[in-house]
Amino acid sequence: MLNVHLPGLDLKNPVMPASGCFAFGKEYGNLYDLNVLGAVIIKAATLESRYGNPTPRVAETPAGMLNAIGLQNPGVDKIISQELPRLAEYDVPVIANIAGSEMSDYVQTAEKMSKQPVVKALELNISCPNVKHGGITFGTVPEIAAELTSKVKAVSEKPVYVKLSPNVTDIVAMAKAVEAAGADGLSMINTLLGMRIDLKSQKPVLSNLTGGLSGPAIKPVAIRMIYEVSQKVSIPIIGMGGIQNADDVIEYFLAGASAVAVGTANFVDPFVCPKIIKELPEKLNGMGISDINELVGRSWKHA
Amino acid sequence: MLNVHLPGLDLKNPVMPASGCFAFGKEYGNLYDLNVLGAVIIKAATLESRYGNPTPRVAETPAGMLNAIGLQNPGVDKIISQELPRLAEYDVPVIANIAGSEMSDYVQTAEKMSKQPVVKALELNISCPNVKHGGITFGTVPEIAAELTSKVKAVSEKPVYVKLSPNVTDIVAMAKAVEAAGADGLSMINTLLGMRIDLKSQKPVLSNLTGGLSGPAIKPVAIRMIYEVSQKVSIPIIGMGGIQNADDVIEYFLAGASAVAVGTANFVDPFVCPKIIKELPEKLNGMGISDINELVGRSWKHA
Amino acid sequence: MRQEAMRVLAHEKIADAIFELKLKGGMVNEITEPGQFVHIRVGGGAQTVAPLLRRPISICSADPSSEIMTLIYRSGGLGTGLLSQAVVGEKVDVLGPLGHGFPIDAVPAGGKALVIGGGVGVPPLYGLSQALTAQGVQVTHVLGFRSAKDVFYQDAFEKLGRTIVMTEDGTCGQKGRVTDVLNTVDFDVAYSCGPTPMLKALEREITEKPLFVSLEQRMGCGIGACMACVTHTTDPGDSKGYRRVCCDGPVFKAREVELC
Amino acid sequence: MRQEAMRVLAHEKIADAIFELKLKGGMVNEITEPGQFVHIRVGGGAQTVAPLLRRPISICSADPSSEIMTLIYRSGGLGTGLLSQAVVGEKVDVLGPLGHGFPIDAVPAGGKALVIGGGVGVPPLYGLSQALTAQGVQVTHVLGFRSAKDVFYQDAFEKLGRTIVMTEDGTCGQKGRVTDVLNTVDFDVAYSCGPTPMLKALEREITEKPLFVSLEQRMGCGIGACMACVTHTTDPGDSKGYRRVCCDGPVFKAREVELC
Ligand SMILES: Cc1cc2nc3c(=O)[nH]c(=O)nc-3n(C[C@H](O)[C@H](O)[C@H](O)COP(=O)(O)OP(=O)(O)OC[C@H]3O[C@@H](n4cnc5c(N)ncnc54)[C@H](O)[C@@H]3O)c2cc1C
Ligand SMILES: Cc1cc2nc3c(=O)[nH]c(=O)nc-3n(C[C@H](O)[C@H](O)[C@H](O)COP(=O)(O)OP(=O)(O)OC[C@H]3O[C@@H](n4cnc5c(N)ncnc54)[C@H](O)[C@@H]3O)c2cc1C
Ligand SMILES: Cc1cc2nc3c(=O)[nH]c(=O)nc-3n(C[C@H](O)[C@H](O)[C@H](O)COP(=O)(O)O)c2cc1C
Ligand SMILES: Cc1cc2nc3c(=O)[nH]c(=O)nc-3n(C[C@H](O)[C@H](O)[C@H](O)COP(=O)(O)O)c2cc1C
Ligand code: FES
Ligand code: FES
Repeated sequence: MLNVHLPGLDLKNPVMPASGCFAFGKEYGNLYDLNVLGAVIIKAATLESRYGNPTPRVAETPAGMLNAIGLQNPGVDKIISQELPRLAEYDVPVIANIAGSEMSDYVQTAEKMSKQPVVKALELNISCPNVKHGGITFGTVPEIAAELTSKVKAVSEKPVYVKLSPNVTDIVAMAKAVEAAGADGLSMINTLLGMRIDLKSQKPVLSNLTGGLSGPAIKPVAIRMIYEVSQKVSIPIIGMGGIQNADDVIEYFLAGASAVAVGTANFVDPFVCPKIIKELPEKLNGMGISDINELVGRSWKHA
Repeated sequence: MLNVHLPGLDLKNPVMPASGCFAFGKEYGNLYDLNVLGAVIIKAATLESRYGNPTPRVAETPAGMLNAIGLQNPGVDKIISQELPRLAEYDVPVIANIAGSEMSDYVQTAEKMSKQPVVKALELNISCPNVKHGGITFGTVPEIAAELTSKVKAVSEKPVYVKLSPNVTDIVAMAKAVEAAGADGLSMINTLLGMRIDLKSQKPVLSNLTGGLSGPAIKPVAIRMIYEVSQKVSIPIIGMGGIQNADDVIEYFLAGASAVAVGTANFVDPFVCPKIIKELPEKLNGMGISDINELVGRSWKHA
Repeated sequence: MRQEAMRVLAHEKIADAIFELKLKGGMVNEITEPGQFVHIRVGGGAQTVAPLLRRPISICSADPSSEIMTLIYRSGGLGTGLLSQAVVGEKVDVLGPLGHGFPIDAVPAGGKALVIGGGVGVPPLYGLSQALTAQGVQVTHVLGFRSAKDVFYQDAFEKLGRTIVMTEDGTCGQKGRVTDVLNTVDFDVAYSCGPTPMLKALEREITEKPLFVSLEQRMGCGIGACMACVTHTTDPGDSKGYRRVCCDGPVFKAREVELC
Repeated sequence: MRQEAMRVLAHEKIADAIFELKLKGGMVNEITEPGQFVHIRVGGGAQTVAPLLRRPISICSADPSSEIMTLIYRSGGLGTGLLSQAVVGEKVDVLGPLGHGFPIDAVPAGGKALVIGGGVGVPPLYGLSQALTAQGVQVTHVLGFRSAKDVFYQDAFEKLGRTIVMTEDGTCGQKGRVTDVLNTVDFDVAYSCGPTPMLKALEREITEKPLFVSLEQRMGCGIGACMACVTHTTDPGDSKGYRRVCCDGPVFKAREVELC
């Protein structure tokens, strides 16, 4: 009922933690058995280790949060040697999120990651708003996103999902550009660029000034973009943005997503992923649905 | 302490209801004396009367709402003959929001409106996401926005504020384009494009499918854009998006706004505008501020 | 119209997911017609952002002498779910009374009224029937529900006049729909509130005598300013071409506006 | 570590905007060290979206036999403001115990500890002092507050050992800062929790003897996964170069990490 098949990914269910909100699974793995998850999307890997931005790195907003972690990670080699072996003990596909400042960073990181047996797909993060060079520009210019996609595709042994930024005028153009360049799937959406100013200090709360807005606040934007893009591309979409419960998952499927990722909600409720996975069959039964794949794009297919 | 002077606008305080959330002031005028307001931004006027979109036209979202009213209005002539005389009885400047499908609609509507003595400024709505032709495209292509701005400027007897859409990759480019074309000020932001899908009908809740997201959810996006734009233009900004209380107003000023508009919050609390205006002096005193204009852009001026 | 922090005097579940809420406050003195509604902010507090919008709920009945009004609502979504947790003594943020209700003087002196309700459309009809009977009008009620577990206020309506309860599954009263029994009732004026398909059927069936219908529509402001709640007039010559459910309605003459 | 709906046993205002909250639940049995903290979801309910994030609050003291823990917090912003409205009997969504606390065995047998707190940094020091005195350690407390109205738990600390209260305006205890009296106290190990400037001053002053400091940092997950709460290590040769306040801390050896 919950099985989903996407390029490179045979998922027992379509629910996975979103990149950056689950590190490399160790902490949540102490709380519950990760085998219940459809997949795990690990924190962005860069070629070299990164400390990220100075703190404060997070701020709360109405129904959302801002983050400017800045892609802190130990670098691709350490992730491969220190983090992946632990994940390999689970029967859960790993999706490796890849980031960089230069095209060559992305390409080298992708090449290394894609060789790891536990890594079943790459998620190309062309949309992180919190790195100063590269990053965001890759995600806002269709031609550059396409070029990066084809370069990564050329070296990757695994399917490549491109994670789109919502901070663009025309999300469909971005999606079509990376599809044409060979992307096997899309992840939508990364965070919206936002800011909060502290009234006492009279300065932005985040030391990075701006941050990425996530959480329930952005769900309507994500749903709209997935609705638009899913009608114009033929590759599957992993949907994300503000998912908190099984109803939200169903809304994403109706919009056109074929799987979902849960980010911020893990911080609110560390058991949210297993809870959603448990709730889903009951919800689907209530709707008279025997296979969740039937829901994909229903909001426009029967329009 | 609260007086603010902007092109065409001598405001006793910087708080005004946002366009489309206050109609032409009649309903709220039954609840309180509109003379307490800094100004009134009236509902979008188009050349001809418009019924707008089919219902449902609104949907609730986490910390926000979607609307797809579709610029319902009786047309500029009727607004002038039936609505403005009532507003002229107040000692409150009126800002007339102007929309259209073609450039010529905008120009003719703007010309008529700008001749009305009670209208002290125009707000050019190049950003309404709910009209099928025109509207949104004007607001996403800098060259078109600039062309429209200069055409309207050429006929307008009053200062022209251009209301920007947040649904763009580069808000600074939009702002600079309309500034160069002669805009006297900016209004930021209009709504983010969003969607909500109803789980029962499995269709978008709004009959127009997508709608404009407003309310507290979008405040971080608005603050970020005003922070960015205010550093790059020398015309004033009327800030809006999710303002609910005096603290929010101060946050907008710190970001770079010189006045603010309150939209959705009027529906939540019909007395919100007078409440904010009453709260502001106390808040400013608490901050040791004797003139609210001192706060404009402080978050980046002293960075 | 005012915004008031009204006190919860009583709050009780009276049917499956149906709650009866009694609120006390000066606003009750401003109610002029049965069928008006209030707009409730759930969760309260200046910081509430979810649910953000107010919820429209009809006034079921009101007693100015004690300043108490009764609301009956179905708890389903986010707002009504939270509202159902309000405890006695708590304050609820209410905007009202709003809109135009049922014209009770449409019935000739000594005349007969037919009151037709469906589901959570039933509540405002109780206050209507109270007002009609107080004027000496003889009222017959036809109330439709899905099933026995959904039925409420049957006794209360019976005290006011003949009351025919219909359920879709026949578990209470007669099996069938409200429209099935209309021809058994003699009346001068009909009033109705309930789901749109029911109102549509009534507009088709009751064409010889006056019929008033109360509409539901998604609302923003609730006071006429946002244009969220409009519906087309049926008369193409109408100067405005539309009505706002919140302030021109929610009660309209049958066939005056398109049922939404 | 577990997530538990803990019951409010008592909730009291004990100083200006300062609340003492007693919670009951099995989680209390998992607390291993004074100085650990819990992460509280305010407002509760699956639908809560504001405040969205949990709030970290130190465990002030805990009694496994009765399964009761005490928290003391300042009500200021959205989350703590709502929390302050929780009534006895209500359930609160708590994640914990989290992090590493103060190492009480750092004090030699029969030794002397100096415990230095500032403002809402004081609460975890109470549980610390209880644990130290239970081991036979002689504890001196130096507690700094802004003004008399902000002082809490003075009597409770006095029962455990010598207690010097400092206020900035001199309205209670001595006028001045905690650092003003450090040289009057004899100790083997110092422990501290309070505002960053205070901790920085202590790290400058207490260099000869062991000092442990508890840090505050804005948090996302509270369990080590989101990297919101990191701070640099001072040792440039450290293999990671950073520590997470939520799980590597919040208590660190003085000068091990940069104070944020
Ligand atoms: C004039 C009027 C009178 C009403 N009187 C009653 C009554 O007496 N008793 C009763 O049980 N219900 C009544 N309703 C319907 C009631 O307003 C909705 O059931 C309620 O708003 C749903 O809110 P929720 O929090 O449960 O749902 P949610 O799903 O959380 O609501 C989301 C949004 O949709 C709106 N919405 C959802 N359903 C409806 C609806 N049917 N009509 C209008 N808006 C809706 C909500 O107001 C909210 O803005 C009335 C509606 C109107 C317009
Ligand atoms: C390990 C640890 C232990 C703490 N123990 C206590 C305690 O025992 N008693 C007490 O009164 N306070 C304690 N604090 C501080 C407490 O977490 C904040 O005062 C609280 O989160 C503020 O929430 P709010 O809803 O009042 O403010 P809001 O302004 O609504 O908070 C907005 C966001 O900023 C965060 N935030 C604001 N101030 C702080 C802060 N000082 N530290 C961390 N995050 C902050 C909030 O958690 C929230 O995510 C502790 C903090 C940490 C990190
Ligand atoms: C703290 C935090 C860190 C994140 N780090 C990454 C990252 O490393 N790579 C990435 O592609 N997305 C990252 N994201 C974005 C999320 O994966 C996700 O796209 C976004 O938060 C929207 O989902 P949500 O609303 O469920 O959180 C991060 C988000 C948060 C909140
Ligand atoms: C119901 C509704 C109708 C609106 N109509 C208009 C309009 O006619 N013209 C316009 O420029 N903006 C319109 N807006 C946008 C608001 O003026 C404002 O820019 C936006 O809602 C953000 O502010 P808020 O979050 O305070 O509502 C409308 C918004 C809403 C919610
Ligand atoms: S709800 Fe706003 S006009 Fe009716
Ligand atoms: S709060 Fe998430 S790592 Fe510390």
